[in-house]
Amino acid sequence: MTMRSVLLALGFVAIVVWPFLVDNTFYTHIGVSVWMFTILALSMNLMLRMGQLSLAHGAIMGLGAYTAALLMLRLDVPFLPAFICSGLVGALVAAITGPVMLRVKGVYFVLLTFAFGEIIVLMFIDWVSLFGGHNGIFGVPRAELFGFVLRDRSYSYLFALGLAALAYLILRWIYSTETGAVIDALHDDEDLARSLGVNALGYRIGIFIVSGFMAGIAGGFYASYFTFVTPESFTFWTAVDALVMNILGGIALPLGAVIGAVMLVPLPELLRDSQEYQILFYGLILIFFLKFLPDGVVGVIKSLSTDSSRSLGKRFMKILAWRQVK
Amino acid sequence: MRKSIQAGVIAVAGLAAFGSFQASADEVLTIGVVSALEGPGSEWGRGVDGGTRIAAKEINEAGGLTVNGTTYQIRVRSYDDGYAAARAVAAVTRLIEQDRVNFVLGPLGSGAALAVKPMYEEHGILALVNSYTPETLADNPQYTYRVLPTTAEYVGPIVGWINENHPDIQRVAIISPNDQTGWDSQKSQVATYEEFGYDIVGTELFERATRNFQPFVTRIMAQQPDLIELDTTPPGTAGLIIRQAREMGYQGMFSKIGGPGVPEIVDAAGKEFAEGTVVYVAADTENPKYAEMEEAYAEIYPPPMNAFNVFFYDAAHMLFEAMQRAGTVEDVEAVRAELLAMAPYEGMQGTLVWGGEELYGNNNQLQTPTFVGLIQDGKEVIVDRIAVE
Amino acid sequence: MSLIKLENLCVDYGPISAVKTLNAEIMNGSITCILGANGAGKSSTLGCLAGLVPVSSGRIIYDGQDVTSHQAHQMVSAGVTLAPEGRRLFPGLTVYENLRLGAYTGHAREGFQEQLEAVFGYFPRLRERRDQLAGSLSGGEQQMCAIGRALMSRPRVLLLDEPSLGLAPKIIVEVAKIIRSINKTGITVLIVEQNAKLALQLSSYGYVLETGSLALEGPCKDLLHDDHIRQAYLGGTAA
Amino acid sequence: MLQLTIQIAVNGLTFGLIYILMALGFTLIFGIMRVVNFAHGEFYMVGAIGILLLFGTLGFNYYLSIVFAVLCVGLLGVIVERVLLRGFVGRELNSMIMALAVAITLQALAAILFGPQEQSVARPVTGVLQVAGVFIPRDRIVVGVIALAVLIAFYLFLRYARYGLAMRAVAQDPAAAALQGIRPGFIYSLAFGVGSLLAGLAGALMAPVYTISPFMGDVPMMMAFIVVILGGLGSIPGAVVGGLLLGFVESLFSTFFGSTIATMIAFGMVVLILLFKPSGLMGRAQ
Repeated sequence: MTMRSVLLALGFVAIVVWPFLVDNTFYTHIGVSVWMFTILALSMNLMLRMGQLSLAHGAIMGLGAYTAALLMLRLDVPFLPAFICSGLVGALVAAITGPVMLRVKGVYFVLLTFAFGEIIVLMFIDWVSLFGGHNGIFGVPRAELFGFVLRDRSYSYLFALGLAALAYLILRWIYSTETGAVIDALHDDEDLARSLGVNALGYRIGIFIVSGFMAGIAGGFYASYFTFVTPESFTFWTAVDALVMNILGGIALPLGAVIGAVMLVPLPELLRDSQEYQILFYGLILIFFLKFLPDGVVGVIKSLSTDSSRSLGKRFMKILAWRQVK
Repeated sequence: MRKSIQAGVIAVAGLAAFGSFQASADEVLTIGVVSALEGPGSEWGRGVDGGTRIAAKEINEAGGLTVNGTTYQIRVRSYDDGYAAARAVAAVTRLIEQDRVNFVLGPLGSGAALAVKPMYEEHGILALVNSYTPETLADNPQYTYRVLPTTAEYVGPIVGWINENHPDIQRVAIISPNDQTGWDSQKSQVATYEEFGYDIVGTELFERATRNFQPFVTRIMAQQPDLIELDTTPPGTAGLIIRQAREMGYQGMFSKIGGPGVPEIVDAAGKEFAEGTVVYVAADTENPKYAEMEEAYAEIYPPPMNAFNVFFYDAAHMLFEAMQRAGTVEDVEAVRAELLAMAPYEGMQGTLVWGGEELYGNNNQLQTPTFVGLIQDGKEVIVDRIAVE
Repeated sequence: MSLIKLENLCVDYGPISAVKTLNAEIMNGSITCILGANGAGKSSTLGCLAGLVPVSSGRIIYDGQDVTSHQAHQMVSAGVTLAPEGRRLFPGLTVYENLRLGAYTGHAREGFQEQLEAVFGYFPRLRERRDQLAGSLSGGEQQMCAIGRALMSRPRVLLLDEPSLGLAPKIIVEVAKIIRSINKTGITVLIVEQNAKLALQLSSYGYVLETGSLALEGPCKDLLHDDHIRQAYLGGTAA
Repeated sequence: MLQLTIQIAVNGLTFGLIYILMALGFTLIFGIMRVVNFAHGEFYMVGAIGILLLFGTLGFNYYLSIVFAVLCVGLLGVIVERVLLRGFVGRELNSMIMALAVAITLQALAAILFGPQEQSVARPVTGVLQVAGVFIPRDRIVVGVIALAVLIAFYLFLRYARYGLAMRAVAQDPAAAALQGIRPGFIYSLAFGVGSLLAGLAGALMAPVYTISPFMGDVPMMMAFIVVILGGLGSIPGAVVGGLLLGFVESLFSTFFGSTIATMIAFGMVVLILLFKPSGLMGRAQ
């Protein structure tokens, strides 16, 4: 066992047990928010990895949240199926809109998803009988796993941590497969990827569906944890937050999304004492990071360890190798 | 060089994390404020904080709050909720868990109030909130009280005044912002105007960010109203609507029964156009106490002071007095009992009582005197004072 | 007398090196050509001279001065102008506007009208098409416009990247004739071509690049009769 | 009915001109730098605050205040471009977020310095022009005339001026532009400066017509966004066509159906355009 793996194991244990040692549910609440946003940030990482920034992810998370809330509250569906449905709705939206929207690229895709997301939020607001308007939906039941209600925040924390870890592992797995190599190639040079016979759109839709599922799950968690759902939590600013997490942490690795969430989510709490200056500080900190750490924290770590395994050439070789194996 | 800067940033961020959490000292009574202190909505949100802090400061400067022989310095912990529900939850969690407060003023905004109401009820936190939705007082809350009047409280007296003094008016159009506040308050407006026998010829909702009302006004004027009711439209925006309607040739009357802000209306509409508008007046600015408050406010936030400060100033004083009467700053039940028993209470501008039974099914609403105002020569003139029963 | 001297010029794109320790000299008032297959490093060399491609190591000496780190606008001001591969006209601007942009730098602006007449003299067709969008011109006309635009900067050195690419044989002859007459006015010409026969006939001295390295150099008369050149570049392709 | 139609058309034209001012700067910056300038609305706001300060508080002449405020906004734009955005040319994502960060910071700064509430300045021009039953407030006529004059000047600048030509060249092909001796860095600064100057002008013109607050830039920013997508990102004629189109659509639909429906229609048009002709009504396919 190396030093590194001992440290990693210790770090993991610390992350799991600290809410039970520190008797302050406020910290636990921040921890829950961190892992919830980690899921969204990871789902955004999938999109960014293939070079498609979606500003609709806040709205997709919202669809997940409203799905879980409505199923549990209006149809008395138990938590687990409702929770899974929130992910499925996210995936479904991606599956339906993906074939049309993913034909659009670059800035145009950003703007398209922006408009699409805003239309969904307008729908939450204006379809009052279903979505409850600006007030949203209150009194959503808490998560209940196999008869055990997660009333205590520490358990919600573990649940969120588990989901985030799962999402992280799924991303790691996807990136290590052929799909990962292909979406990297699509990002770098679509013409080349296509000339190798890659069905670009098919891969894009697939990734979008997975990403939509994860955003929906984040929403499902939101609904049961906060026990309410309001439209203002799911505007494009939520997608922007997820994006900023990725940029701060670094897009190159899924770990970047996690680091970004860990950095960004507690930031408003750290700045709370500065009262009316907190938004200003938030903006300045953002500018500072973008200016001096343009590749995020992961970029710094990478430049320190001088490991450039993701060089352009190597990735093309990787994809070529996959083709030949087939 | 670059790398050492980067390392430095991370270290500083880490230090900041530890520095900001501090324990409180002895003999200090901490109460919480959750409100919109920044961004849109903060012009009202700061009223919750300002009023509370002015009241606390007065007591502190007079030597502190003596409860059952112990003298406390009052410390107000104010957190911004950015007018958003999820952030209000974080702020209230912090007040309860971190600052261990038993009493909270705020939040502002319907979504935020509804989001934190279950937390107040569950943890037994006595909360004096600022929100327009009647849902706030639904389900008979035990710890949640509303300390400022909403449209539902004062629309009746003011429409009654219009009915008496402007008998020629028949057709009324009502304009409200398109959000929960606007929807809820428009409902009470419609009900009240109909009760007095008016024809409602149009009800309109607009997005809060709208500044261009020409198309909107064109449409309303096609209905030929005698009176345009501006409801809870923010005052500056209300002024814009008045001006744009007058410029498009509207000859009828305006009323704005909802929220304070005559100077902003006059600024945006222009003196001639604003003339004769009937307004709800939240605070009597002629009151000498009001000028004192404005001075105190200027030390906390840049002026102008919003009239909401007055309600939270009174509410905070009521709360502190209730603690003295109950002889405890810990026992929320005792303080709550005293708070309810205190009314009728002589507030800054008249008698305050608990009420609201017929609207909400409980008496968790603090009723305040209603002032009917008229804009004359660019100034607000109080033409009628209607005390609570 | 040499006007431009390349000393151990290297160009790298990340891990790939496009030009390896190239040494070359361009005589004042000459027409010099660089030959080579696709990807041999010809365009990168021209790009360096034009200040568009950063030099990884080595030096560029122009008129006795080190211009290795000069940027594109500085090279244009110094009198080195490139007519790039694929013309790179501004398709949404008119022919006149394209030519006007050619005379963007300080010294070229002063004699604008005079130079415009000179360009219209070389290419009468451009005068007819003066107010037409550059994107709507035929291939030959576009090439003329590109050369004309480069001339508008009143260069001492004209760099031409694949001027014959995609043109009909008849037009190629016409363009070649004009290049020669431009050279006669005292402008040094450096030409990069895949059409080796054309280049060798036009130039007095040639360099042959293969995968970034100098393979051969010499007077064009000699190169035309070199066996290797005949096989590799002139063999099947009779231009 | 005819009267109403004319009124709607006149309203549409007056909104359209302001939208065009906003959208032109936005599209210019995108066309040249490939930066989606999320801070564009904040430049509008700064222009309006300039009027609040110079004309409202200090009491300078209104037209002089416009000139001064607008030049300051242009300068601010140049500084923002030089210091914060220069490094991100070609990195669309990072530059977009940097622009967002600038927007957040400017908004917060304005709220701290001038308070979050809506404020008004006196109108330099008052009264209404009434022609055949159609009402046109005089201040809007002034706004319209100034906007139109600036648009024409801007057109002439782009069409005939040396730097205008250089801007168009950089937008079409930055590398080829560099080969003509154009310094792209200088053009970036110029484009960002001119773009923010136009936004600042829109803000300065609308300051006395509407109210002034730190958050006033959000809606015009959104409108610029919509206009630019309708017309085609980076397309100057597109900004003009898109601006007029949006002005008329908004005027028409909010007169008959209300502003929420008008907003939804605008977003709907954006989605349709992006799906079926992403290069916009006037844009070239890329």
